[in-house]
Amino acid sequence: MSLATDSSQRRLQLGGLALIAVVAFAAVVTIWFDVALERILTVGFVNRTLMLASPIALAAVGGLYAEKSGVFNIGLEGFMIFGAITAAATLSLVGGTTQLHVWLAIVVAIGVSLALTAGYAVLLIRYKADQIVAGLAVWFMGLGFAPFLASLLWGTVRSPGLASMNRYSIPYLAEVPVVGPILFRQSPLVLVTIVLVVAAWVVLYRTRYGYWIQAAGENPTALDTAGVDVNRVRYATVLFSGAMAGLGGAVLLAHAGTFIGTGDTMVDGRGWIAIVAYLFGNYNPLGAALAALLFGGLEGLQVQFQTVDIAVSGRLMGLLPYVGVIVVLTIWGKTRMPASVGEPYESED
Amino acid sequence: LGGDGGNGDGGQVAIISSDAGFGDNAFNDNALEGLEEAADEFDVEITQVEETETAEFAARQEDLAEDGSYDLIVMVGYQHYEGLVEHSEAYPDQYWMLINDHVEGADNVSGWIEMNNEMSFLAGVAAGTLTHEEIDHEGSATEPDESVVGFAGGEDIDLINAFEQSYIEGVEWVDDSVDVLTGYGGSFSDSEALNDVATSQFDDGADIVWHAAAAAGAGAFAAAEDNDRFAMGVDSDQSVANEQYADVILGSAIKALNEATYQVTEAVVEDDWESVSGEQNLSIEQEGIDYVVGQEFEGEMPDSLEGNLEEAKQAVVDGEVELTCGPTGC
Amino acid sequence: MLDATLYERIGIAIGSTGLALLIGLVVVAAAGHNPLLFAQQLVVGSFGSTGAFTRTLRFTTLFILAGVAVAIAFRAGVFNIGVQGQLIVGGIACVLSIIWLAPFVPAGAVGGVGLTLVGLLAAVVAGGLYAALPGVLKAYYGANEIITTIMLNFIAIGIVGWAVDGPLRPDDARSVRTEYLPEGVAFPQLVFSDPNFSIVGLALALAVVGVVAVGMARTSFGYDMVTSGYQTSAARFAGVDPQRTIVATMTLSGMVAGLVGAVFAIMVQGYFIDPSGIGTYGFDAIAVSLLAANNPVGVVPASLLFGALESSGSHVQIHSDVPVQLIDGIVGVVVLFVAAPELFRMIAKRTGLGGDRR
Amino acid sequence: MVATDPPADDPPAVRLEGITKTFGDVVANDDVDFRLEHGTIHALLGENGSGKTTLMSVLYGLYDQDEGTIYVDGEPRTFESPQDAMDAGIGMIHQHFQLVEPMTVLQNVVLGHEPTDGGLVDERAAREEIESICSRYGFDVDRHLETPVEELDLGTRQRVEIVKSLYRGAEILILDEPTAVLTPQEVEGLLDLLDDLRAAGHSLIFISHKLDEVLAAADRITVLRDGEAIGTVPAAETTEQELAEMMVGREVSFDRLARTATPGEPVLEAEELRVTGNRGREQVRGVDLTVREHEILGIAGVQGNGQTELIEALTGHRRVEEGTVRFHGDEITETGRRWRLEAGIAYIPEDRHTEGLVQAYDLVKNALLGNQTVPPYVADGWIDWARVTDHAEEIVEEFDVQPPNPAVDAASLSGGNQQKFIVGREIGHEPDVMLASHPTRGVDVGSLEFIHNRLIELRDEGLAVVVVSSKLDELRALSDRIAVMYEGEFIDEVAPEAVTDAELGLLMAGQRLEGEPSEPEAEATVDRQPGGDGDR
Ligand SMILES: Nc1ncnc2c1ncn2[C@@H]1O[C@H](COP(=O)(O)OP(=O)(O)OP(=O)(O)O)[C@@H](O)[C@H]1O
Ligand SMILES: Nc1ncnc2c1ncn2[C@@H]1O[C@H](COP(=O)(O)OP(=O)(O)OP(=O)(O)O)[C@@H](O)[C@H]1O
Ligand SMILES: [Mg+2]
Ligand SMILES: [Mg+2]
Repeated sequence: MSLATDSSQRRLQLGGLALIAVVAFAAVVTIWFDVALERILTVGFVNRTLMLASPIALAAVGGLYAEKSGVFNIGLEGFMIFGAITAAATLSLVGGTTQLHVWLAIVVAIGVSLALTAGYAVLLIRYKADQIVAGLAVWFMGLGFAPFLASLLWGTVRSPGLASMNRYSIPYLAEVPVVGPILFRQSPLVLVTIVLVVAAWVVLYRTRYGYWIQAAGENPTALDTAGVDVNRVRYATVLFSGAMAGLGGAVLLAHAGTFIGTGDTMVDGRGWIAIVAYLFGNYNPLGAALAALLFGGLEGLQVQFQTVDIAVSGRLMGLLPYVGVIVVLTIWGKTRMPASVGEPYESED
Repeated sequence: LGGDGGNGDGGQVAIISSDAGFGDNAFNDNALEGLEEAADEFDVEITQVEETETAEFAARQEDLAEDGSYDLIVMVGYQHYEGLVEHSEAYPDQYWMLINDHVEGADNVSGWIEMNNEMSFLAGVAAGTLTHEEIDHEGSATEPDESVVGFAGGEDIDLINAFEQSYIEGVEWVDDSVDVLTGYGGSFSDSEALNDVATSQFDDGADIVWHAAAAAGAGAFAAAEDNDRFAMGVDSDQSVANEQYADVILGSAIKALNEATYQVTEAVVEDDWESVSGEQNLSIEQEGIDYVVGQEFEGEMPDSLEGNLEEAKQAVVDGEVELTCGPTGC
Repeated sequence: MLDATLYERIGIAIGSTGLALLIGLVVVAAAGHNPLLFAQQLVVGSFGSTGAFTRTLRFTTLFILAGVAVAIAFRAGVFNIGVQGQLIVGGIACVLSIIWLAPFVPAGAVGGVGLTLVGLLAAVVAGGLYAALPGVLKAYYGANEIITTIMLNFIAIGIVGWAVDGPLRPDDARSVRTEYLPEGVAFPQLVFSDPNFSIVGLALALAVVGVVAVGMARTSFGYDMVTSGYQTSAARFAGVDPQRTIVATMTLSGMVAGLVGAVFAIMVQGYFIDPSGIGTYGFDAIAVSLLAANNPVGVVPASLLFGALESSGSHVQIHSDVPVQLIDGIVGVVVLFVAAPELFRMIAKRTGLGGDRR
Repeated sequence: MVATDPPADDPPAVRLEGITKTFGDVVANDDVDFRLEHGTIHALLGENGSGKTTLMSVLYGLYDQDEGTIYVDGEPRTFESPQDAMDAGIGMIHQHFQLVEPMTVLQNVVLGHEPTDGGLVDERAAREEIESICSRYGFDVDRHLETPVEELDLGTRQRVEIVKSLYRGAEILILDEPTAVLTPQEVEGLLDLLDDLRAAGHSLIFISHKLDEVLAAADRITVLRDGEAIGTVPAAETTEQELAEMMVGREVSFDRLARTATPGEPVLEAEELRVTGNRGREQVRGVDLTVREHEILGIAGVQGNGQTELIEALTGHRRVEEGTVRFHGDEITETGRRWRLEAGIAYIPEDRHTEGLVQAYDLVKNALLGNQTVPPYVADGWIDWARVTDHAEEIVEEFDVQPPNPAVDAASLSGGNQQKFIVGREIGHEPDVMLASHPTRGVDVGSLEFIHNRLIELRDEGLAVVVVSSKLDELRALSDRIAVMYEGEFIDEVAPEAVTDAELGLLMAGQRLEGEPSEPEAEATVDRQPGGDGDR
């Protein structure tokens, strides 16, 4: 069995190479500026990279499922915003301060995202809404309704400080150098992300549902004549994508502990990066997660550079990920989209 | 949003936010707080206008002035300056209060320049002092042997660069061997980004991180809590507004914006505009800038802090300390 | 979204706007406020006084231009989400070219008009070039333009923001801005006297609508472009170079977007500021264009609607307790409904409205 | 009608009774009766649009019939979906393969019926099952189980489709035009396979337009015309001529129009042309070609052997890698489509749906397609819509396009009418050369004759005409010369009168005719499959 096609394999390797390139870049810079490498590639850097990558990876895995099945969910950014505001609103309304409350808020965020996505999915699949336009609409709605709700709840577009997710720490193991703090003193949400990414890979490439998803996006008629309801598969993946994006937003909130609704909100473009991440990862969940890690790493690296006083203008450095996205798309632009993305499917009778 | 505070018998006051918007737990909220106190006291009705597009500031000023029902219009942030130059002249009978700048020759404007540089300097002095001290509070602790502190800014812009520079000068005034790590999250709203900046600095040995990132500053507090270190607040006593982080907020460098807005409202209500007309300063000298100890740390601070702060303030007042940067830029 | 007749489109536009507003009012009521009062404030805030009216027209002018920029691209099947970035680049180019040239031009009316024209031209060129980049990347490298244009928005805001706060900020500037445009660089006040709006700006926008509408319907270039949008393979068959058309389309779209920046700088602002503080005209224009079914003429009424909504925001803030962000949310709902014409066909069928349709 | 009540003791595998299916105004099937006996091969014949696919889709549960009943093994059945039909042991291999290209053969075969083990797909079980099916019928598909379908040639893909049906337990197999895309050799292999399946007790329905195949393979033949079942005959008791007349409903003449002039000056020439296909593979490998005035050059070949790329290189749609193209003696290799269009190189595209017409435009707007720079419709970039409208009306009238209303959208025309409109428009360019790709694909006989006559008229008016077609009878009817293309080369050129269909078929499969010196081309071996659909 091919775990994915050749090109996807190559993509995975590329992702790995890119990560190595980042590390190498860091090494070169440190030598250039005469900073000890260990001041840059710290355990904390790895941890933060994981934290930064998690919401992106979650949304990316959701988005790639939808697109694999033939529906381009360009509303990821919007659903992330809805996820974040829902989690914040839940925490605020139940007035919870414990970890259990944080988990509850995440679950509620997933639930609400599912409900919202259900409506969205009906528009896309049943009423054949233009996927790009509807996705943008979700973003607009997120940018409007999230701060609106915040204002209703808290009088301003920003929430007060809320409970946030703490790291778990496993005694003794956490003391092991390097690996300890990364694996055993970590946000449980990072772990959840890793588990979900791997599970998503297994489901997509090793289970019948995964076969159906791929077939729905490539040749829906083939799937239909094989006796599987194409639109049911698509409903499932779109719902999943909304839930994952909502979860991504909730994770962001749970780590931050405050909802902020000014400007592009606290989600701040992560949903867009998620789309790029799965394109770069060639629709492979592992690849997408690697790409998310790459973006997280780039951002983390830029912070490290500031800390050790290798500073160009922060504002310009902050643009690196965006430039990176364009470069990536230009070089690997001809990502092979599933053949039937964007086409509503109507079985013949 | 209208209708906060009193019922309006005492008059009406409008406030236009800075581009950070209300709810920043800092600048805007601080100004609003003074207004709300005055509103309660003098039966004034407040109208909040949140405007996050600087391009629309002038239009908002005009909308309010045109409306004609406001005894005072308060504007938060120097980005309002350009519009106000025009409108203070176009609406000579309207009283205006500008926070962060003043308009030359306009009697109807009460322009408050807050010495952000002095405030940042005090934050630096406090950080520079405390990094040498042993502080241990609910799991968080400093490392007195290592002397590293951090500065986490929001957007990397001229205004915040002035905060950074003055802070560094404050730290170095105490001890120029202290290392100051600096970084920017790139946004006043992305608290995760600021969290990363602060965490990176804690990783690199910082005991205390002071932030100048408005709403995103919460990320620095969260980082302090996660890393068992400390942070310091900005503009107002943030250990009050961010109660959940009170256990890591050693203190805050503050400017008495609330007092300023209170005072100007009072002057309007009492028909005493002259007392606030023209350029006003929120400075150490005028006791508009200070450093306050965090709620949970009252009485726990070493004496050196108080001593150094007093000395530093005196030095500023006496002109012994000359800061490189002005209040809004270098 | 393209396959609907004109009447159907108009019906859908009215239907989605109406339904979205209705939903907005329900939300207002659910939040415990008076929806009728809110509706009244929307109207008063946009048309209730001369000030409100010119404010509405100011937004309308900007939306028309930005909406046309979007419509050009969408009609040709290219998703230019980068109008915001292009207008920023156009705006700064306009301001810089005027400021740089001002010393060499005699002061006074003639010089002012000349500089204004130079500024408009610079904006058109800069906006066009900035849009051509994602066009080239799409046409020749297959890079998805939705993503690249969004990224280029962030980049434009970042770089121009950095420049305005740094190298371009004059020493005496109290806030983050460039130098002021010289006296005389402005659109004349012919009808209204509003420092931020001139009927000339609106006329310019309408002229652009006319040119684009005629160009699309009556020229072979327009035919090529629109045909590419409907069916690339057929356009290719008919001798149209699809790649070059993509680049041309993006460039044209960006040129109009650049014009938005110039009008903003000259008519509204008088200088240039940190672009993160400029309204999101480029994004709202997507909604405008979609509501107009990407028809340049339809952009005009759609812009009036969006201009009115935007304009009423400040009035709503001052006179109502309803958080103003609701308006942005309603705009999102409008777009969502516009995306799903089938929904309205269904509603029309169910309710027996709209008669028989294909 | 042959259909009689089935004997109670031996019900047929399938019996259709009174099937009627309409699409709007089109009656695709009109009260059709049909029976398939166990262990037999039953062919369905009929012109384009006579309702064959529709009837089979009803049987396969893709369409709901308006009226009529389906019996399987004597039991009345209703099929809501293909799943129901599959459960009843019916499998269908479509005209367009229903395969998921990037997925492997194994994944395609088991799709929808995956054996699972602990939630995961049990590949081992699947593989064993497929291998046992393959060995039972002598398929070679199991050699490719891990290969993505997109890397397979069309013949193998078809076998994958058959295995897929068998894997799903199909006893009754429907094959819709299975031979349309195969080389003659592959056709032979397929027919053998069908024999084996029949021998193993399967019952098969086999749709084809090729009378010889039908006669060779089928036990019984049913002919449809205009949605009605005209009759069923045993294959052993009929002839091609009889079948053709049943299909068309009148006598069929294979007469050619007499030519009125002899070939003149060369108009379009190509020399040592090399062209790359969409996926970077060289599809045209050194072709020399000359077409003269008063001449029709036919190009024969199995789909995917470079005909598409060759024509696109001549029209200016595709870049020429090497070699030259000359028009009236001047080199035009580097000119683009627009230049050649204006110079008088007209083109009837292979795909009328996506290339020849903008489906969402009305006929007026479609009349401008390709004329965007041509006076008098366009002057200085300005379109004169009045003239374009006149032009559209002319085409509609002259070419008898139905409905005769230029304001209707192209999408609402039937395939034949779309084609007539395109032919009319392209002729309207008053070209010097007409390149026609599959000019009558999917076109009904009436339109077909009309288009053929127009092409011959064009030739007689002095045009140089190139016709690419996979229909041998069409090529024989039109061409003055037939060039056979195989693996990107012209391997032979023959006179239409001088060869038989069988000989042409051999040529198309890459075999040279006896007595001819064969070029020493090591790689062009016979058992090599042609390169799939060409844009790999
Ligand atoms: N989905 C559909 N909607 C409307 N009309 C249809 C549809 N499918 C088929 N038709 C019409 O029904 C008739 C029969 O079509 P069908 O595809 O069954 O013909 P066919 O005999 O298979 O032709 P071919 O030889 O071209 O495959 C045609 O007139 C066709 O136009
Ligand atoms: N899904 C459909 N919905 C509506 N009408 C259809 C559909 N499919 C086919 N038709 C109509 O049926 C008629 C013929 O369709 P069909 O697909 O059989 O064309 P054709 O003549 O076989 O041409 P081609 O071989 O190019 O497909 C046309 O009028 C077409 O508009
Ligand atoms: Mg058929
Ligand atoms: Mg057909």
